Amino acid sequence: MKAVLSMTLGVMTAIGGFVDIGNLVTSGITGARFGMTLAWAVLVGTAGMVLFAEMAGRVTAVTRKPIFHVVRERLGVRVSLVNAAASTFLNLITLAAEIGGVSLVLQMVTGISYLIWVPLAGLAAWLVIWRMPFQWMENIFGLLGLGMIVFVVALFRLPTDWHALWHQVISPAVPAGQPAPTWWFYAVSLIGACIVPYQVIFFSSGGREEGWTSKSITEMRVNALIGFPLGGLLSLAIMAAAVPVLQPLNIQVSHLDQVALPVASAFGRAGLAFVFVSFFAATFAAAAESALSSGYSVAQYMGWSWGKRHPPSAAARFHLVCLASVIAATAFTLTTIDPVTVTIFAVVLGAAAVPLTYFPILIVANDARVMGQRVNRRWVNAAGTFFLTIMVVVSLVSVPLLIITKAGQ
Amino acid sequence: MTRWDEDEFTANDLLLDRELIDCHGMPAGRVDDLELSDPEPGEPPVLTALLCGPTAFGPRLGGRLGTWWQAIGRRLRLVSGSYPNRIDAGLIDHVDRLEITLLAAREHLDSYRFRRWTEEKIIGRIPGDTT
Amino acid sequence: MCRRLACVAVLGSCLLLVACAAPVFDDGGYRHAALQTSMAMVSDLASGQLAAQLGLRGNSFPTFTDGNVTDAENDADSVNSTFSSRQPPDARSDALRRTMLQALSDGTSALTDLRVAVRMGDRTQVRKALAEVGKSLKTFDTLQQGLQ
Amino acid sequence: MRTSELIGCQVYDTAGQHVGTVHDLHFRLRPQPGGSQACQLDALECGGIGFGHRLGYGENAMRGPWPFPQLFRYLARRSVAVPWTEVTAVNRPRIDISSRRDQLQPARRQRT
Repeated sequence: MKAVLSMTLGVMTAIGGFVDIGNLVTSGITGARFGMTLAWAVLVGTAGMVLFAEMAGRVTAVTRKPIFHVVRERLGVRVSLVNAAASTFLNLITLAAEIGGVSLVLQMVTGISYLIWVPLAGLAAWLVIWRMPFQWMENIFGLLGLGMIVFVVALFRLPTDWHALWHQVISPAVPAGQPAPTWWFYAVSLIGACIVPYQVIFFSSGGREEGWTSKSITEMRVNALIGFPLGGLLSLAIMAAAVPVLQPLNIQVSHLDQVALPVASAFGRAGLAFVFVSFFAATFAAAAESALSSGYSVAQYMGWSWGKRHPPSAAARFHLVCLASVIAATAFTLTTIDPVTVTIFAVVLGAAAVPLTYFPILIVANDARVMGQRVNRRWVNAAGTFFLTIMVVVSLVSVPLLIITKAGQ
Repeated sequence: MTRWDEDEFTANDLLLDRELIDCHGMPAGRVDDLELSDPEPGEPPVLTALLCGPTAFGPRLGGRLGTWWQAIGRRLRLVSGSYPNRIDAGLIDHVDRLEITLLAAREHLDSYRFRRWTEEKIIGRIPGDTT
Repeated sequence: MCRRLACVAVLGSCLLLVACAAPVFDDGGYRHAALQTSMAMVSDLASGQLAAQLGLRGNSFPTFTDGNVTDAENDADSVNSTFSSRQPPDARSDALRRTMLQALSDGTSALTDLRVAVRMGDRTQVRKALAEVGKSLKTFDTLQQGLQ
Repeated sequence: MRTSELIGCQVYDTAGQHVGTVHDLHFRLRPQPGGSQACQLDALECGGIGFGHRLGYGENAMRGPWPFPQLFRYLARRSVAVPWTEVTAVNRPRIDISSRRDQLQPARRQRT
């Protein structure tokens, strides 16, 4: 019974943990502008995330070595240094976007300008890292993040034309009057919003924190195979909810509170309360997780002791890196750069950088000397290589698309 | 007495960039370079110590970044001299494909200085760090 | 290896900067800018309208309605200023410029009235401002059809 | 002497022909009189792309995702192991050896 309980808790945490500011913004924008024609990108991104997270989780469970051990040991000195620097830079931008997201949610709730909330959000995120036990942090915010189910329920209350939505999902095409590069740009941003590097770093390092062994592989797989797809479903629900409400009125989403309008028109204040709580939980958990991930990446790369399972004084430099990244991200957000734009840059650059951490994991998962009989099966390798080619193509086109469409205009 | 998992191996497989774990199971850095004995005519060089720290990592990077990394490392060292932190080969307990475990605690290793400095000067000052 | 990476990054960022600030030159560009502006105004007006209507129906919190309407107003102001700072390339576009500026000022003032009414919580004022917003929305719809 | 002084050197054979760049060192355990084992430098691995070996594609313990084993084995086909006894002079960035290029053994015996 206890196993089932912890399993469901793990799944729900994975659902809540999957959705972050990147999913909220990109799903809202694409739903209002392109309808469901970009649903395929969320499916590709979620499938990729499940595959990548399962492989990384399995490597961590068997070898007790999360991602950046593998990066440092397998990629040689120069390549691994470039990899670690790029990933840390990306974690910082994502952290800034998440802190901006938390502040936007608080602005939505209280009406006070988000700039006031940014330092408080940064401080609160750091306090969670500094003292809140790992399990609490994951479970509390993961469960609160489930409030986003209100979007799924709202779909039944809103005048949704299910047939038209289904038709758009099945036969995706660039909607008339929309520029093709922008359509492809948002496809890349949706894939990037699903496969966020810090989420995989956190998933595998979190596994090490919880002391995963080969026996916990089944539980890890359940989390990844059920939790993340349901998280992807939530993103699709946010996208779909925008179609009946925002698209007919030609509203283009450029602020986080516009994403919540469909629920307001479906359920009014009660619905909005759910949205506020779940948006806050999702973005706040993501802020704490991305701050932790920048600490994880640097500490694992340099071989310092890391993690919340040790008292802070035993993992001094890890906490120093987390503190420094929170301060840097908060300062960056305080430059009043629009958090929504920062989020779009973070997810697109994130999509471009996925192969950096995915390639070494795919290789190590095939090393029998280290993985024993837990090496990749043939079909997992086939799916893994197919996904690697997709992500390499995505990273090649993402920066040019970013420039051509001026970040999605 | 060092226990090796394999009797024939290469530096990149088992030694270089591997994580060092001290006798209490705590991470103690990574092997950035290896120190070998000077070769005599009949005697091939033998591994005498593991080296870690920026002054060992710098030369392996090579190029301007490497020398710049090494210079930072030299300046950071409180003790003068630029020889990297040295862990004698005798201290190695067990070597396998996952990590290198040591016989000594990490407090007694050369590479402890930067960690103790952060511990005392920064993290130690923040309340709630001891439990 | 690192040097090549560095100059690729620098090149990329220069491209990025240039692409953002490309000015509008020919007449087609001006009409395209006018179309983009009217689409943006339609979006801001509709967003403010929807938020205010939800507020009237009690489907939203005062701060939430205020936040949405204020965002819409700020966006409309920035759209207005970017468009009016554009130099029309020839006389024919000047006529387009005058109609656009007239519509833009009506739209932004309608949204400002709406924001003032919403913050005061005066339902009749909100309904009056909503009517204004609706009118402005129609003019921009027709403008958009004309420019399509 | 440190590995950073060896790795990255250019190896030239007796005829002055370029054999390759050193990208790895082979070690072998040699029992010592005191009962302990010394980790003795056995050979320099040079030539060919070291990245494949670094990833773990040296021996064929890696069935690996389809294109990579074949790709890295092809890239590393010309890597050779220079026994340390053949090395005559080490002055970075050049190492001279006393045997000829074609006499050298391939770097990795395919151990299962």
